[in-house]
Amino acid sequence: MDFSYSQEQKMLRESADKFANKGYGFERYKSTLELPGHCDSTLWSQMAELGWLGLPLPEEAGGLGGSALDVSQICEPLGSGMVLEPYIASAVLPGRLLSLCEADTDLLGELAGGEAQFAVAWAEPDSREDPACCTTRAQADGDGYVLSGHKQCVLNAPNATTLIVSARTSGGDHDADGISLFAIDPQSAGLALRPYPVMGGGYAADIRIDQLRVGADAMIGSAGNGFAPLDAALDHATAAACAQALGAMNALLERTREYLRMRKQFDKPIGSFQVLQHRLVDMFIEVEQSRSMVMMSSVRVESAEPAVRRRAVSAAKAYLGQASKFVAQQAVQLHGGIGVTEELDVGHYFRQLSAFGSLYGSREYHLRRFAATPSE
Amino acid sequence: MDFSYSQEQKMLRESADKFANKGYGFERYKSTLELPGHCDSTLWSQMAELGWLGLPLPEEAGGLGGSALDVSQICEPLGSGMVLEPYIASAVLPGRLLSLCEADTDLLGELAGGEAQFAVAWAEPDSREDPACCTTRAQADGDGYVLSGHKQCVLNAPNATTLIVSARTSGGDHDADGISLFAIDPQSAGLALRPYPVMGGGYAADIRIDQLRVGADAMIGSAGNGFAPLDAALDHATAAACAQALGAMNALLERTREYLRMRKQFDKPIGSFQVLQHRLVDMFIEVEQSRSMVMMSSVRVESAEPAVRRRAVSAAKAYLGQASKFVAQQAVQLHGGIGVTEELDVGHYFRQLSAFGSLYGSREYHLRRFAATPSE
Amino acid sequence: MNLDFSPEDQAFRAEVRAWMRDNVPQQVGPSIGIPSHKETQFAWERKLGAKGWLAYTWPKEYGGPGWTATQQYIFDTERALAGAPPCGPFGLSMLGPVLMRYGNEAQKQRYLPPIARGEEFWCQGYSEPGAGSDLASLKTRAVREEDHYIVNGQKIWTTQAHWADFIFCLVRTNPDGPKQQGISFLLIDMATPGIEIRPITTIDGHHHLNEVFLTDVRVPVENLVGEEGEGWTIAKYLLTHERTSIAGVADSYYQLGRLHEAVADDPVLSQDPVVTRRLATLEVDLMALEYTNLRTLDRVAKGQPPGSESSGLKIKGTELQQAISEAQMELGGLGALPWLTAAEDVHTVFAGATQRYNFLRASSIYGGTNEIQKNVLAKLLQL
Amino acid sequence: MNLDFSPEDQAFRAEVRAWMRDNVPQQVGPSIGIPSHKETQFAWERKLGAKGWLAYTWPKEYGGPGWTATQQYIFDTERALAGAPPCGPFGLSMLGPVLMRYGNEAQKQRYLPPIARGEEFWCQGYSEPGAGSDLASLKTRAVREEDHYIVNGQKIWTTQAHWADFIFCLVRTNPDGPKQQGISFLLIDMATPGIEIRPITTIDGHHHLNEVFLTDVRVPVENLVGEEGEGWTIAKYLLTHERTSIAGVADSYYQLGRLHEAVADDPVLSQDPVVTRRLATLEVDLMALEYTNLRTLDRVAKGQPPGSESSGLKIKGTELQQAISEAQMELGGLGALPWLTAAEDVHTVFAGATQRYNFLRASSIYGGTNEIQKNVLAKLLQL
Repeated sequence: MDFSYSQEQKMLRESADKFANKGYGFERYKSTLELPGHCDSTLWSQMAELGWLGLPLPEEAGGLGGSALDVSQICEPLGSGMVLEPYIASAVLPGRLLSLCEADTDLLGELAGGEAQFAVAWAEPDSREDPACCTTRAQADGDGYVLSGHKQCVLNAPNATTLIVSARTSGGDHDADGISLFAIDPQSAGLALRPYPVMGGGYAADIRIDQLRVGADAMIGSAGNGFAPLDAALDHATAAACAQALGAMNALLERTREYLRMRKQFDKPIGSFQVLQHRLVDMFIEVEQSRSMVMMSSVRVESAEPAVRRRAVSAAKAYLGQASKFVAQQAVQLHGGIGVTEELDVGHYFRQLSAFGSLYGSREYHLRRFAATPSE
Repeated sequence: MDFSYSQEQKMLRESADKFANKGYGFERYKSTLELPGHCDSTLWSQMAELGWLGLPLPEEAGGLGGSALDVSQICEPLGSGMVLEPYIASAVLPGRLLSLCEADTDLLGELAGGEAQFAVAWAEPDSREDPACCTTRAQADGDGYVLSGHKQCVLNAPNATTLIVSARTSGGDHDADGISLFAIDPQSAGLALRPYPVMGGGYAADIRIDQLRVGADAMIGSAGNGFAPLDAALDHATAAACAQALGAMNALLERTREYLRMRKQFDKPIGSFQVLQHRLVDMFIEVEQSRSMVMMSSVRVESAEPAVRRRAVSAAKAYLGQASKFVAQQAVQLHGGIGVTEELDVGHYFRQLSAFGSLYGSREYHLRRFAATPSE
Repeated sequence: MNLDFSPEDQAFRAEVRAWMRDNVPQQVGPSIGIPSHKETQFAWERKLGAKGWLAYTWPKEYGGPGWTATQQYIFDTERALAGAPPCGPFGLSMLGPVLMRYGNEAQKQRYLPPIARGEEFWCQGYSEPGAGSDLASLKTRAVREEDHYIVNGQKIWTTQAHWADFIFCLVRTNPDGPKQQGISFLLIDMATPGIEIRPITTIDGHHHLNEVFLTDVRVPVENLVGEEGEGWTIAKYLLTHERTSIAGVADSYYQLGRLHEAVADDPVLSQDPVVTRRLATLEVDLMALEYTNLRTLDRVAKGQPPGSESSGLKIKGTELQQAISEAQMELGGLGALPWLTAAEDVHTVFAGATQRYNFLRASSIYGGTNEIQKNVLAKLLQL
Repeated sequence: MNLDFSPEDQAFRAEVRAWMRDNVPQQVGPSIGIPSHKETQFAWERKLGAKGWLAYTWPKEYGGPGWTATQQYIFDTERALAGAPPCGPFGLSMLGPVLMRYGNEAQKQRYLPPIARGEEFWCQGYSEPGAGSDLASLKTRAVREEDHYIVNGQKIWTTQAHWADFIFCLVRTNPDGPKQQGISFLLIDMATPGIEIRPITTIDGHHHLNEVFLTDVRVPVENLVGEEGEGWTIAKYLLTHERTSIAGVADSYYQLGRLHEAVADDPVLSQDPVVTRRLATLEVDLMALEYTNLRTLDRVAKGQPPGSESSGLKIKGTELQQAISEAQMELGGLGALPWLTAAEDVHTVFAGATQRYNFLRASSIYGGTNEIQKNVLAKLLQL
């Protein structure tokens, strides 16, 4: 048993810390919110140069073969620096997914090099957060497929050069079997994107797919076997999102601590009031417990045993779903008036953590999945 | 709209206050715990003389025709004085039940006079708190019935001179229709009581009924129509139990407040610590909100509309189920070491409120019932 | 004890309900529960003013309908259940009562009628950057020069200052002595030279709040309310004045009702016992708050001061508003994530939920944080 | 990073697990999680002592097995999962470390071996009626008279004093100066004349606690540990010493596992999504605590001091113990209500739940209330 990080992991973290907290910062965050798609292409190229985009990809495909724990060392600083670039949606999730599908290396190379941006379209209005629920259909048609369906809240879709879409080639609406994955050009006829900004920053789109024709080469992996890699890749993305949320939680803890020490009311620092002291202690404990869950899920998500992976990731997301809300709410409350404005970064962290609660499976979804997955 | 109490109600309360807090008290409570069945016959006679036993009974039957609100004015002081006499189990519940069934006045007279003690056997190990779930069967046999089944946690059964037992004369195990009520001598052959003390005081018994023969005259009310009066009488008992719990909660609030003002640590009263101040404020608010729910349910339980009655009582019990646990836990916590002993009454109130949480339907049961009952 | 409204009050309720049904315009009903555009809000307030119902808590002599406390409560309940926003409280519930008690005849004549008609809009100048929970340490100075006060300083968290014609301000007229003393209550025309407004965007993404900078603002001495140095007394009067609708019960019933409907329409959520239980706990908590509120109303209606039961109304009321909006957001799932979407989407409960959730974080902060409220209660409990 | 125990540690775990399976007697496994009868507890401790595993945190030289921190953790985990009670901590985890660090050679020789064999049982004389959270204000006086101290005073909350052969006491040897000074650490034979024990029954209905009255109790000076006046330092050393099993993770897993089984056996509870969700939240919370605990263990195993992650272990650990027992009681429904029923019933989880629920209210009080723990943490956070 060993909870320490390797030298490489420490270096990754240092580099990401520098990128996020020195190079980025609140001003850059706000200016990025003014850009189309909330995306800053110079930063994306920088991430490619730093090797982060290729980090989750296997070495055979020109990646660095990084572990989920390696990735977490990037994501936590990105969270504490409120970096808006879609690292998880456009690199971690599609990177893991393509790797697990053993997709052709061209796509992976574009991902690692930063030339392409990706989005994975799996959620549907009635899927209730379960990737096995897929009503989008891909009908075999000649040497290709015709897709029809409706995808919801596809993160980064408005910026994507390639969409990866789950669609059913066989089976019933709720079957894990029969789901296939397709790489699709977002400009294709038959695709209608309704883009919108997401609470906390970043863009997503709802997508209507109407009689979209693709060739057989659009399929990633083998027909009907898309669920297993999708489920695993989503778990990787979820673990990474937890690491990112941890970064934001810790930033809020630090800012609130400083504020309690600095801000005076009734002629003394408000941090001298016992109720506020205990509140900060509660926040501190939640951050430490969340850190444990991030470590745990970042390691266990690599398990070859799907049940181990799922329980670990669901436990972490369920825990952080609650802890992050508590920490964010208390950070705002303890900052008082200034906490509910856009002037301070506190309110922006608050919104990002609120969104985190609903992305990659809510607490309720993950509690259900956790309970439904046998432990041994 | 008027939330004030009538002169009669104020007098009832005053008299009960005197009985409970002056005449009774912690010493009497402890000595009653030494008596068989936790029952003090002199106190029971006193309650009869004060007219309390007849209070819930109609005037035609020699009772006082008191309302549920009248009854609550007795129960709240009984709770604050931790009086162990089974007023609800042996007077309110059977009194309302017999009245609603228009049972013969002899039984009611015995109840009002204090000569008889009652117990209502309705819960079963698999009934999950729902009086409509009744697997105890009463088979018609000649001019009588033969009963078989298993009843659980029948409050006051070890002291009872008459048991009122729900048993099914028709219908399936979960049907509201088909339940009948029988008055049974606890000494009858075919009845086996396993008596035990209940957390917080008072006695109950699990009862096995094996081929128990009763005459047709044992039936109370008409065949198959027992559910409606049982459900209504249980709501009356539940509302009364809420009033009693409120008394205990308020007593704990008062004792904790006094303790915070008196007890010193680190050379000052512990009530000067802000965290403990806010905790007491939280307790105070819960007591006030619970008082509102007791008023509300004590009035609405009289509604002729079963849905109104059920929603009101379930809301009150669900609310107090949580509030009483919070108040009791915090009272113990704020008292520190002495709070977890039997030496102070605080710990005994704690146990009584813990038991209250599981009696007359848990919070979970009542939340389900509340949600399942349409509001208009 | 009787929990039902009298037949007269029930008839009154029917009348108000019918009027609301016919008169609340669709675009005013802000299903997201936060103030809408200035124009729609003002049009709605003037409509109420024309009916004589805007200053619904006021006596007839000042342009109110002269309703009983119970009628006021019923009116506000029906307003909320119809999905209409609360009216701006600054003229109505804050300045109005202050002028009626501390204002001179000229001030009453000048300022009260336009408020009641919805023609003049007020904002409140209390908080300052260094004086939040510790309001008494405010620094804005008013120095008398002949028949004017010259006001210099800065106010913050000034809700709708950018909509307002006037601001009522706490200012320091005497810098010596204990800080609660030397504070005065001034009425200031927002058009006076030297007033500058800087918007503050809140975490719901909207502009409700402002900073107000006052530089050599000349205020006629007749705009002083009460005596010089009486400002703290007046401010405290205000804080304890409004108790019968502070809990926001009806607004919470409205929001919970909308959530109930949205859940009932959803084939998955409506079948989930965990969701059913969550809604039930919220509704039960809301009932407890409602009946506690009614106990206070009953006392006020009888001319008694609010009892100790009223102490928790603001704390529990805001906690519940926050919990309901959190449930709306969470049950909305991915559907609640789009940010500041077009108006047509906002009218589904889930689409507006995130903004409501964000907006309502302020509810446990303004008007004295819930922590400050508990400090006050602890004193009442003699700790 | 590697979350798995080493192959050696896994082999060790298998060995302990097998031994526990064969050696935990049915009547010792106190499924209600509170200490059982003196005889069964002592027999169990002596059995462990004979195996050399009782003083499992001690080095070999004092009669312990000389295990690593990780082995100790594994042992305690397997003990708990086998349903066996923790061993009395007073000799083992409190006096033992104190004597090893502050005791002289004669004291070590005399007292440590019988503790390791389970032959002498200790209790702890810290708290006094006026000195609970504020321990330093204790009043029990020890006045030196030639080669004895004469001790007068009263101790309270003395767990299992009625089982103990000895008590280690904080006493005041110097009444002047700051209250933390002048406190000394004395070992007292419970058979000494002048010691009187009065039982205190706790709200679980059992007798664990006592008051201990000391009247002119003569204690040989060689029973002083460390120097006169060093008692406060020693007491603080003890409070910070034990961090790797303070959270009670394994005991909570055991209790939660029993609840899981009971629910699975119940046709109604096992089908109720609200119940399923409640168990899942408890298990997830327990995992967070477990991995936080393992982070501390990892540091200790590497010879580092526990990190900041360890601060919340006691607070969260006790809250979770209480939450699990509350779930046991509530899900038990009416079946959990019988009070102090016969032994044969206690071995179903629901029947013992109410006693456990009551017993565990003390867990957030003893050893420094959770409120005091948070005060300490606030200081660490430099508030």
